[in-house]
Amino acid sequence: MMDFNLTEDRRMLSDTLTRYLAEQYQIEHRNSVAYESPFHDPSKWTEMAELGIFSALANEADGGFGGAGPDIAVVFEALGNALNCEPALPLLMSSRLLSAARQDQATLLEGTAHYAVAIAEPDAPYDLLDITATANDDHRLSGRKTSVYGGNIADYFLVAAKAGDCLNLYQVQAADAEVIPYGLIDGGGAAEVLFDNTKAKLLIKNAQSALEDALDAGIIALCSEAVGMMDVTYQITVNYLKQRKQFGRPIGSFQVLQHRAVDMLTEIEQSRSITIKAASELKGPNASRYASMAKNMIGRSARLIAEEAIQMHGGIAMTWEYAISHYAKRLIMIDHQLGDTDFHLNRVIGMLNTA
Amino acid sequence: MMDFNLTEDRRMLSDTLTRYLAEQYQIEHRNSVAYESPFHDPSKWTEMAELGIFSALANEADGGFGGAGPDIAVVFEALGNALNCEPALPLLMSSRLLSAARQDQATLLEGTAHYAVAIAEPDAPYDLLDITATANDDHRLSGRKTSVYGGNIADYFLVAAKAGDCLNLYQVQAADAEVIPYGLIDGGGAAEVLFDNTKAKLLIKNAQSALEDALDAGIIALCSEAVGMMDVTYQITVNYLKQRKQFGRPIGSFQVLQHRAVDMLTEIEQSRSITIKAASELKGPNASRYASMAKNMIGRSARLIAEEAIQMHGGIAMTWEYAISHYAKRLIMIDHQLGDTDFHLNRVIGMLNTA
Amino acid sequence: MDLNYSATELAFQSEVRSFLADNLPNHIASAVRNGDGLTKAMMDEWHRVLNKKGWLATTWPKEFGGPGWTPVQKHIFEEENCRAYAPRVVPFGVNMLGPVLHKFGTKEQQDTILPRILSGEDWWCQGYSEPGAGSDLASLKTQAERVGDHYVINGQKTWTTLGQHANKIFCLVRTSTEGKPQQGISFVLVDLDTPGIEIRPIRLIEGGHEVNEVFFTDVQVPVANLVGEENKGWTIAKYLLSHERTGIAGVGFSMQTLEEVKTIATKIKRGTKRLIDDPLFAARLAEVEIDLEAMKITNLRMLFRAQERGAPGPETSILKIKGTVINQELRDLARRALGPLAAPFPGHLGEGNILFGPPDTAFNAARYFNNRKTSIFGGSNEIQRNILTKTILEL
Amino acid sequence: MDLNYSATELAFQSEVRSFLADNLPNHIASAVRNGDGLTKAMMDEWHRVLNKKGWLATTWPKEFGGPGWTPVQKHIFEEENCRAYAPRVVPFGVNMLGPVLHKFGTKEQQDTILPRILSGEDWWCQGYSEPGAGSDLASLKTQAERVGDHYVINGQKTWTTLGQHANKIFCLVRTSTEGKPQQGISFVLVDLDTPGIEIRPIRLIEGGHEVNEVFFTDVQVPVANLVGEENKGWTIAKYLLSHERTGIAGVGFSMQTLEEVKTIATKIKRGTKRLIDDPLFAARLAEVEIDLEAMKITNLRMLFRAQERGAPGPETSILKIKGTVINQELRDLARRALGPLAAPFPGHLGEGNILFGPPDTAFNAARYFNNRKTSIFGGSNEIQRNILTKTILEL
Repeated sequence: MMDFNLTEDRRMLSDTLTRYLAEQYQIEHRNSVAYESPFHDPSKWTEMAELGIFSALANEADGGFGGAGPDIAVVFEALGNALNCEPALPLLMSSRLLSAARQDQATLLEGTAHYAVAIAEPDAPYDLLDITATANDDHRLSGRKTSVYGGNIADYFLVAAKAGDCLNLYQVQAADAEVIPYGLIDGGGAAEVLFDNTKAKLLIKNAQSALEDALDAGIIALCSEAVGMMDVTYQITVNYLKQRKQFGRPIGSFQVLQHRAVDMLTEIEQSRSITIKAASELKGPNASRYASMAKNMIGRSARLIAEEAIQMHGGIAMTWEYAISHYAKRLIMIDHQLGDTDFHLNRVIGMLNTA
Repeated sequence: MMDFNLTEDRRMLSDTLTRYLAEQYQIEHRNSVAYESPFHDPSKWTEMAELGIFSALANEADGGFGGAGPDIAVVFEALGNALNCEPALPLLMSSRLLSAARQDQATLLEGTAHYAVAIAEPDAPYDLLDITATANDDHRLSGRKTSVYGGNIADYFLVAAKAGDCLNLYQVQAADAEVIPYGLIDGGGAAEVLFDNTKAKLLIKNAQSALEDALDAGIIALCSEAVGMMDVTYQITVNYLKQRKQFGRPIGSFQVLQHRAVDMLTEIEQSRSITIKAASELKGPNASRYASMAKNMIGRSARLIAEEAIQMHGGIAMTWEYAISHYAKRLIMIDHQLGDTDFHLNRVIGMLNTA
Repeated sequence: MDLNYSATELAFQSEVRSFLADNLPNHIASAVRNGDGLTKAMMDEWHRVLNKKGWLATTWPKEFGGPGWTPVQKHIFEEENCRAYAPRVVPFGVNMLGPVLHKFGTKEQQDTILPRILSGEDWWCQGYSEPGAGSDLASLKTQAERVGDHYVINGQKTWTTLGQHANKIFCLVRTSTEGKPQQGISFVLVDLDTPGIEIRPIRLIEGGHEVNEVFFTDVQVPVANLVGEENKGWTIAKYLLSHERTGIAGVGFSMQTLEEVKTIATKIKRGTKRLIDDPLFAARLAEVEIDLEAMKITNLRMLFRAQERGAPGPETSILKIKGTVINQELRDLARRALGPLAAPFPGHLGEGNILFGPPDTAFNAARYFNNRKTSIFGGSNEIQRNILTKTILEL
Repeated sequence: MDLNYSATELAFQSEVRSFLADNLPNHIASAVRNGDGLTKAMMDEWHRVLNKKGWLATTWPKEFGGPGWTPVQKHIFEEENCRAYAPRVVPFGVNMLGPVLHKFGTKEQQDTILPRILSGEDWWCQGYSEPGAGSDLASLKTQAERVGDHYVINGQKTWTTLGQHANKIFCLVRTSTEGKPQQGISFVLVDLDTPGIEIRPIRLIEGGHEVNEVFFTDVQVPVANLVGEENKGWTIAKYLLSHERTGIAGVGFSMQTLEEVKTIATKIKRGTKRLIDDPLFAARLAEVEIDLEAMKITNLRMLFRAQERGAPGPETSILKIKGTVINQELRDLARRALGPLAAPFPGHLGEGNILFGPPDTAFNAARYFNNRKTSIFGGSNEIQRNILTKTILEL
């Protein structure tokens, strides 16, 4: 039966995480860790693992208690609300890949081992088909992976590379690769990872569909995070409209800003809808199509929300001190992760008549 | 020296035509002829020819006294202001083609013979390269031409058709072709023209560049017409905003409508600019590039102006009785003539790096 | 969270689907599909078919003869109707006056009027808007002066949809000029045969006739035709506006239009290439398709919320705004896909008996123009934004 | 109608072009190109080069040492500067205070202050905005109380661009609270070394430092530092706003950005395909390029009109609105073209000495964020629309 309410379990999960972040990980703390190495807070990471947040991202067979689309959505929406910069996305995607590889992931979900997923390359930013990193017959890897999120603190890399025509998944110990860590303009850390005849372990032969599942799940996470961020950005903006006075009246009394705020609300509702849809389709035959739809729409709406929030605030939102500037950066830069607006529009076009 | 004023000659031409249309061809008269066969007013057509309006579209060598881009712009902007439905576009394009073919065009400019240009086909609506109408060795034509503007009253058709790989221009007597006349949703007349081994006269062998010039000139005419229509549409809308009251105040006092009116004004100014540019480049090496830029922008702005004018008026602009509805129809349907927004955007993309 | 229909709902969906397959006449579905406008005869015919099945008055409570459906059932019914290209039921009697009489009518009004709505004996139309009172309905001026046991009505109504087919009209009229403008308005029922009424057609932008002006000159209406209390008509008007808003997103219509655009773009060629393979056209289409996919869920979420709360909230204005934008964008694509083939005036077609575009597309440009009304009528999108500003943003 | 430069103008263009080729230092042009921000030393250096040539104070009348250029010459000069990636002259002394002193300053103020602006001895900054007075400048609260032959200033200014490099500030202060808010404002010159002034940096969204807060606590300023009449500062503020608006469309900057996007999109690959060959990206780029081509002409038309009338009209607000939209759109394309390569925080780059994207692109995301200011500062685009509403639409 059609039901848009969260299940009791998920509501509790959401409440737990939201409460934890509100008490322990407010925006000031976030900003104090997000832009300096290691670009997150290791002790809070451990606490979040202990709360079971990460276990909610994996299914029971793999030691978790969730792992379905709506579980992912609930966790990442709460993280987005708080603009959290912990590397939960690489954890989620690693979990999906380790599940597919039937590897134990206890240390991952406990938060004691960091995994990062190395797919993108400078000339293959979004499309698996463009990957050129290679593995030889001895499973030694060569190539460069770019923007490996969480790569700055990873113990292991899960690497997509080609052995002949076959796209496989390998595991590499971080110590064996050349890792160039850096911080991101929207907070959090990443790395360039270079392989030069680097030894690796083959995890999955012909990993195309496992990688697609990890990407679909990652996209749902990003879209949910964006919805969480858009909600907060919108609320702060509307509150500002009520309080800020110009020309002797609250700027929220200007009809132009009112209607633009309504348009923000509309796009947020639409973004929430398509994300719900994509989450419900994860693992199904149309998972990638709906994931692409969601990521395309988020690309458009996140930009609208970020730019309008700044414009309607005026100068104050251009400052580092004001939370909106950080939400806006993350909302914009999410388009650079796991495929941008146009990439996903092209994917939807490719699937235009197949659905 | 940079100068955006009209020359004295062109100002007089513009004044003459504007005055004539204001006195002799007001919107009520236009609407009474535009939607019933022959979809224009033959006696006014003759008067306009006598005023020398059409001679301004040809150069001196061909019996006119104009024919440059800005001449075309001046005439069609005035026609657009008045939403005139006389077949001046086919006349202009025919004149360009007859000039290229070194044919006498006295009867054309005098308004005594009607020519129509038959280029588009059902599967080749915009691109010369797609044309499939054929001519055999005896210059007999076969094929179907669609949306031949002014074709309903034409004495002659100037037809683009292929002889082998070569795109030629032919002249056909209307009586020799099958002509299916009809009126257009935005007023004025056209025809489907069918050729079946129809006898024709070869005017230009390898007519690609002559056809491109005729199309470029036609595009400048359409863009100028659109600018003229947008000006009037905008003025009527702003006046309505001042007069119409809702909730006890003029609707023009609502900031949302004010800002949207400003955006209309901005796009009209931009459209005027790109049309001036295209007109000044006609016959030059970049003529087609700037014509395409202008037609693309007009496609976007004309839709914005038409839709916003209707929306800001409300129901009244949805009625046949109110002039805006007719301006809006023509503004929208101009996108269906000589290449639409996307067609011309694609052409600009094709020339992206060549300019 | 579960986006799927229950087994019962799925069974209902099948039932509706086979009913439509068996009972929707082809000539009617085809008129809906090609946009050529339905005749009065077709509308009457479909009205009778639905009434016979008991599925005409889907918004009516069971005690008045409604089927007693849940909001989800109503949604499924609408969805299936759109899928089958069934006509929309003419709403003025069944979906507007009906619910008003249920709530505000006297027993006698209910007993005499409701059956005639169901049977189709009466065709009602709506007299709300006036030339000077569109979005600002409360400023209406049509006057009803009480003289004995009659009101004498003078004034003018406009935008009266399908009034040319109607024999009855319900009107908002001014019975008092005291207090706020909203306070002196009454809701009365008028027989269109009453002397002093003149109906004049309004020709619309695309040339069609679907709305009218209605002029009242000393029209005598029995006081018994008042619905609810005198001077309390505004309450009824507001009730009607908020009462029945499922379907306001027009998701079904947009799905029809999306299919239409895909069909056209597959058939129309630019040279040897199908239009749908043009990257720019495909991108525009895919973007609206994504918006529509989202709107399906937004629509269901609002429906679900309405079901939980028992009434739709002001968020339904979002459905109106975005729903019309999506449909208008699709209508734009349908028109532009046809290129020059969209140019003929439909009234002039057929003269040479030649097919101008793919089948069922002759009215595409006309439909684009006609469809601009959807963001104006029923509370313009600007009014909807004002409503959201007050109710949700609280600005 | 003639869109071409005259022979004289073309000769001038060549002169400017070769001057720039010979005198613009590479390290400065390259800092402009890659968006890494100019150092104070670079700005000073370029200031001196221009002043030596007599081309620093292009907006000044000849009698004050300006070159006496026509509007078209000024336009050509700006165009060529952009083409060569010359820095924009820091405007506060040369292009803002200078013209104010020409019109409102005493002979003594002109004689002492103007030469020090040209020489670069004084670096002026602007004290207009306050935390509570942004777009609504007239509501400013910083107070200047007259005590003997001094004003005592208390209050706070904000958004003071490059104030960290300045030794002087011109301020709008409140000298009276009577009458309309505009009436009690005065324009005063303040030495930043005066006791009681504190400058604090504001860190911007992308991490950079270009604006400041300036706090005034019992700051004593000689009455001789008043420009114009007391309580008539609003006239000066308005004069400044309307005085010099060529270049407001930012056409030159947008042309730089367009070239940048084309370069990136040619170098960046998606698989084996260049990004510029992706139809959707190319379409977005072409659309902005068309808008920019139109803006070039719109800009010239307004310039021509200003030249004919002797002053720019309110239509220049169109240049501000559309000019910033175009440039922001191009900055968006530059950023998104880089894909994941745009993600690093520029401050963290170079740690591993690896090139992240094509040359000169490291700051692309930062520039996109920083550039959002252009539609806010200098009269937000909303304020510009309000101005056009009043002046052109007369609504």
